[in-house]
Amino acid sequence: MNIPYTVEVRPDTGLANGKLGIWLFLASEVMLFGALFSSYIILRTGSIHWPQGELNVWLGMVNTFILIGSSVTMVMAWASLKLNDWGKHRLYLILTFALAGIFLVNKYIEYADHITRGEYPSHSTFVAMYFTLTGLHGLHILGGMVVMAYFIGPGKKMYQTNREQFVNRIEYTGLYWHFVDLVWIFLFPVLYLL
Amino acid sequence: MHSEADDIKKHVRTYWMIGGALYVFTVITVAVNQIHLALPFAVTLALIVASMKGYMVASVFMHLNHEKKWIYGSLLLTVAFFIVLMSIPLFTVMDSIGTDIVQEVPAGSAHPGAGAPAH
Amino acid sequence: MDNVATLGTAAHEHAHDHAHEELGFWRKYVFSQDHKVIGIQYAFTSLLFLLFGFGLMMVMRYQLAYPGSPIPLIGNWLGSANAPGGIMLPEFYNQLGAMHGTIMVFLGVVPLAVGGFGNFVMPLQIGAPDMAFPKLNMMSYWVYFVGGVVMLVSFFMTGGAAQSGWTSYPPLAVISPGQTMWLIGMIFLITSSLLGSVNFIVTIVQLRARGLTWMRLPFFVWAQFVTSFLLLLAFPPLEAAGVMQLMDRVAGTSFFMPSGLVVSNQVATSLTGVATGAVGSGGGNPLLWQHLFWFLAHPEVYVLILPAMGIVSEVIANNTRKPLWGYRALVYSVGFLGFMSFIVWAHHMFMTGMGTTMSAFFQTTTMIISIPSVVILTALLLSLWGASIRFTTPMLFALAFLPMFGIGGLTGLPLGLAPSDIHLHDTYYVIGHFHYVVAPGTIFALFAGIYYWFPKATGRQMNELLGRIHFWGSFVCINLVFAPMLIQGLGGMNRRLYDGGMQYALNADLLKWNVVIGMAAWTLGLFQLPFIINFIMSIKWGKPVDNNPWEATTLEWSAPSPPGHGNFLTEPVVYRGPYEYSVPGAAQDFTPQFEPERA
Amino acid sequence: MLNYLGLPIAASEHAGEIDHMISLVHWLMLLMFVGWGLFFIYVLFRFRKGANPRADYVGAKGKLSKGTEIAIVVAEVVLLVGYAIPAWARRVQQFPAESEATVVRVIAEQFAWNIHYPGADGRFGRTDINRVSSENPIGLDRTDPDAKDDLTTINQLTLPVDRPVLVHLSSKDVIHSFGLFEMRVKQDAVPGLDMPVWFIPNRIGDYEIACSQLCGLGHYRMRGFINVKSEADYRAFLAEEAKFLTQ
Ligand code: HEA
Ligand code: HEA
Ligand code: CUA
Ligand SMILES: [Cu+2]
Repeated sequence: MNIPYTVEVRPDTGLANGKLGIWLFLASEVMLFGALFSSYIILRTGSIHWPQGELNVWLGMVNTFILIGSSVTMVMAWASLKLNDWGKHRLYLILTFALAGIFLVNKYIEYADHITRGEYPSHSTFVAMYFTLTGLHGLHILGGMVVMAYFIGPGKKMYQTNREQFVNRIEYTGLYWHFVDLVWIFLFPVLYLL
Repeated sequence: MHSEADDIKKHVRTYWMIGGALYVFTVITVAVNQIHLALPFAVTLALIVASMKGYMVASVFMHLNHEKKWIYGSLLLTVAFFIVLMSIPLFTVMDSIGTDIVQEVPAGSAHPGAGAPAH
Repeated sequence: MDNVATLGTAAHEHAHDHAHEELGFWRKYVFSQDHKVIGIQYAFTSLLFLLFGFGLMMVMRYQLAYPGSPIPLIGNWLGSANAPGGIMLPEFYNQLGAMHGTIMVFLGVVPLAVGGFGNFVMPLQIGAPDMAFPKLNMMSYWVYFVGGVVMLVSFFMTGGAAQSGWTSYPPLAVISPGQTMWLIGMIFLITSSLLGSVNFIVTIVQLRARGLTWMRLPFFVWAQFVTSFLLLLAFPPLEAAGVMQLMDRVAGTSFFMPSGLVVSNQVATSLTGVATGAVGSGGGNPLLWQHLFWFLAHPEVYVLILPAMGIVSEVIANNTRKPLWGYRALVYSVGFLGFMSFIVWAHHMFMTGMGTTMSAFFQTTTMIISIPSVVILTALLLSLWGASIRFTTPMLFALAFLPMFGIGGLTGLPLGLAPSDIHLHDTYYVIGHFHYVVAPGTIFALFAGIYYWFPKATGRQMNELLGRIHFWGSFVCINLVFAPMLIQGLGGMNRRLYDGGMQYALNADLLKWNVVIGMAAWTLGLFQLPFIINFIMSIKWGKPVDNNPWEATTLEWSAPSPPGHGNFLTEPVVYRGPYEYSVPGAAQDFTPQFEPERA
Repeated sequence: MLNYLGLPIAASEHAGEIDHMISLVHWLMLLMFVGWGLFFIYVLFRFRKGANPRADYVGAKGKLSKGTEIAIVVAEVVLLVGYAIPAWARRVQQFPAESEATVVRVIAEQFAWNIHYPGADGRFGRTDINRVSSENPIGLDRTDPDAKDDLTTINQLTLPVDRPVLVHLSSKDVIHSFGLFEMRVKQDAVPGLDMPVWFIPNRIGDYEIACSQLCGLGHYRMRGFINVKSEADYRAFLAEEAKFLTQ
């Protein structure tokens, strides 16, 4: 059976199902990270001493560059599809995937550094917040990578069978990916700089 | 259809430019951070810059500058409740009749608030 | 009117050209993607959980009625860690309490009202072939299932299930056994609800049939729509809080643990991370949890009631044989109710040390939110005026809902005013208040829904006589359970007391009610037997019915009973509002939404 | 007019106003319930199928519902502005001066109420969590000069009648709630915070402290006692307790 409006848009809303779905999902994500930011504020203002400059700003900055870069490649992966350039699309999508991987490697180096210094989450509320926020964000990166891996690998067949839906799916992946980037844009100053 | 391809081509240029702008803004925040400003000022500045970056990502990469009304509607609702959510810290501490008890520091830890070493 | 012509070009490929794609047993009944099967899966699972949660409560009520005496029948099975010699320990009582609350709310009522009824009825009512994302729908069910299993398994872990109340306030929750499983289970349940709510909203916005404009939506769909937004936006903060409490427990952080705690005369740099031996830093804020918890849990209580109101409206319209009074007012009221429910949460926290400004704010919003409820109830009552009321079993339950919700809602008012809440907070008055809304309120509405839509799901009708016995027995007993609680609360009896308040001289005169409540609760249990028998027997032996046994007007009744894969035989088109009963000049006393306009 | 609700006796000065409010709200509730209820029963009877075989498409007319809804709004506003908000403000803003009040600290723990009196000098001695032990549950530092004359009791809060009481409430471990039903007082004891609570007991007698927040397996038995005594008896009590100190 076919569900209407999976590919084409519904005339009165101007939307395909997936588009609205992904945005609603992102709305709930806003509230998820919002609650953590809110907790961050309250714990920080309530603390007697809040460490500053504990984290490696340069590593954080490099990771910011990487994520922003991956956002650009992601949107290009979609735009290339729109321009019917399959080769470029593959290139950009794989690039995005690779950048995400590098981000996680960096994150791993950072984590390992903290652990060897004995800075477990129990070390201080700041470190706890750091691990929780970046950990949750990292999981989102990982989730995004799984989805991209799918579209690089087994999912790519759909381009032949149902081109439009494939393009839509890449667009939704992109929306998710930009959101993950957007979260990092706030995490970076909040954790590394302030 | 032809116009869509043209549109996209135009957009592609914007995407690269926005990417560049995001890099520049990142460098600016980090640079500003190196000259240690007073905390309230630094926070304001960092949040303003981050919001601008966020705005660029959302409006251009996520196409929020031209979306359908259902998506705007949902996001508007989210923003409203997000604001409520962000006011929780205010609600928790601003109007409490309780006062913090500053505890004697237990042996072996530096600050009760944060930064106590593990052992 | 508006878009009848322009819409739905794609809704063309419908139903029955798929009869040949036969699915195997597993794909058809277990890992099904059909919203009807998923809805029934949800309904069965949640009914079992409801029964289980009620079972826990019947055991608890025995302990409260006869503190310290061995529990009959099952006492010896509970294990010596819980009930040595069949006599319940306080730890176990607290486990039962916390799990009763959790199971009833998160595993019973919400999955039944939203997962069950929402899934089964809503797509049919809007004329959709299925939910917008069938795979996601299947996933929500299975994630819910896993969450439920985690909760159940927690009873068998060392230390038992969670025992800090369904509210799980830290520091207690962080240092008590059982909580880790609770948190993991909750994360599953929340995830399931989030997936479900995305699906619901998209389905309602996108898959409405041709001609089904917003103001022609059955009220039930509106209720589900608002409910989904509540779930979507209120649950994530609790998920975040759950993750943080989990961190406090397993990674030794101190998000909710203040500095300088002393437990059993042991200074604790950290009480957390007992499992890992990690040491926390202190500096956390226990009230932060309460804010995040109630930020969800207040909207959650409207998640419990709105679908119930939706069901009641459908049943009332059908059995009064006339349109609902003030349909628009109803719609605006649920919308407003949903919106306001995000800004009243701290009325659960008046006693946590709130100043004037904040308490004034939350008292005011709480009073404001009571108004749309009054409007809804009034509209439903006025719908009865001029009716031709058929007292069918679903109608009996729906009618009983009105005064029962009335008592529950009205007792919310003294709780919402902070000074009177000083006396009533955390007493049985609160227990009485919310049970009146959720038990004879929501549960009755759910019963109404089961009797009402059973023919659609099975093609057979439930037995009326057994239904009536079930109704009258339940109605009398449930009032005998909850009305005394209001008396106990006013008299000053606290909730969550293992011995039912025996310690306190103040409660001496109130203890007799514990016995009354106990008796009533077990009798209430007995009166569920006719229902269970009726339910199971009718699946096979109920009276067979056709598409529209209730002579109803909404779209689900145009589909076969039970509807096949893809739901409708022909593309449903809607020509009018949802409750066109007794239209002057019409031949019958109902004019369905799907009946074409006569030229 | 109050007794119909079965409230416990009122033993503090502000109890009357709280009871008055509870009573008012319940009258409003009763009125609404009876009003709607009568209408409900009447309608069920009059419009049953047997009596009215054909329903009326239009149904109820008239503005009565709007009128009642407005009346309810007005009643709620009156309750809110006239009673609830000011009454709450008196509870949490107008604390008595420490000099005029009986000041005590109440420190909750699983599952007992520790009471700490400042003694004759009116000053609380220093406490230190590292000193906490079963003999010294609040960790009082007796070497502190202020602590010399401090009195501590467990589960026994003795107070003079007709004088404001100011309680500094705190908790050692988890959240408890300091519930004095006869005083119409309830306040959560949150670890890490010092919560001020005040009331004026105006009735000599023995009452109970009920822990009103789930605090663990012993929550149900976390009961304390308040003994409200005449001024003279209160002094005698203090003197009696002080004797134990010198021993
Ligand atoms: C479905 C669930 C549900 C619903 C709908 C409500 C509705 C309301 N609740 Fe309730 N509440 C709970 C579930 C619910 N509540 C739960 C679970 C708790 C306790 C949690 C815990 O601590 O464990 C709680 C606790 C609770 C508290 C905290 C008490 C305390 O801990 O001290 C407060 C305080 O303001 C409150 C207020 C209200 C108010 C003002 C409404 C209003 O929305 C009610 C408005 C309705 C009306 C005013 C009725 C109008 C009807 C009529 C007039 C018709 C009469 C009809 C006939 C006679 C036919 N509730
Ligand atoms: C939706 C929520 C819900 C529901 C429906 C109920 C239903 C009931 N509750 Fe519960 N309760 C809570 C939510 C709920 N409760 C919560 C949140 C708490 C607070 C916990 C805490 O302190 O942390 C609580 C606490 C609570 C207490 C206080 C315990 C204490 O403070 O120590 C009591 C005391 O009597 C109680 C009793 C009952 C009773 C007798 C019912 C009865 O009404 C039950 C009636 C049930 C049925 C009628 C179900 C019948 C189902 C079937 C018959 C299924 C049939 C199955 C098939 C056909 C397959 N509940
Ligand atoms: Cu202390 Cu309950
Ligand atoms: Cu509430």
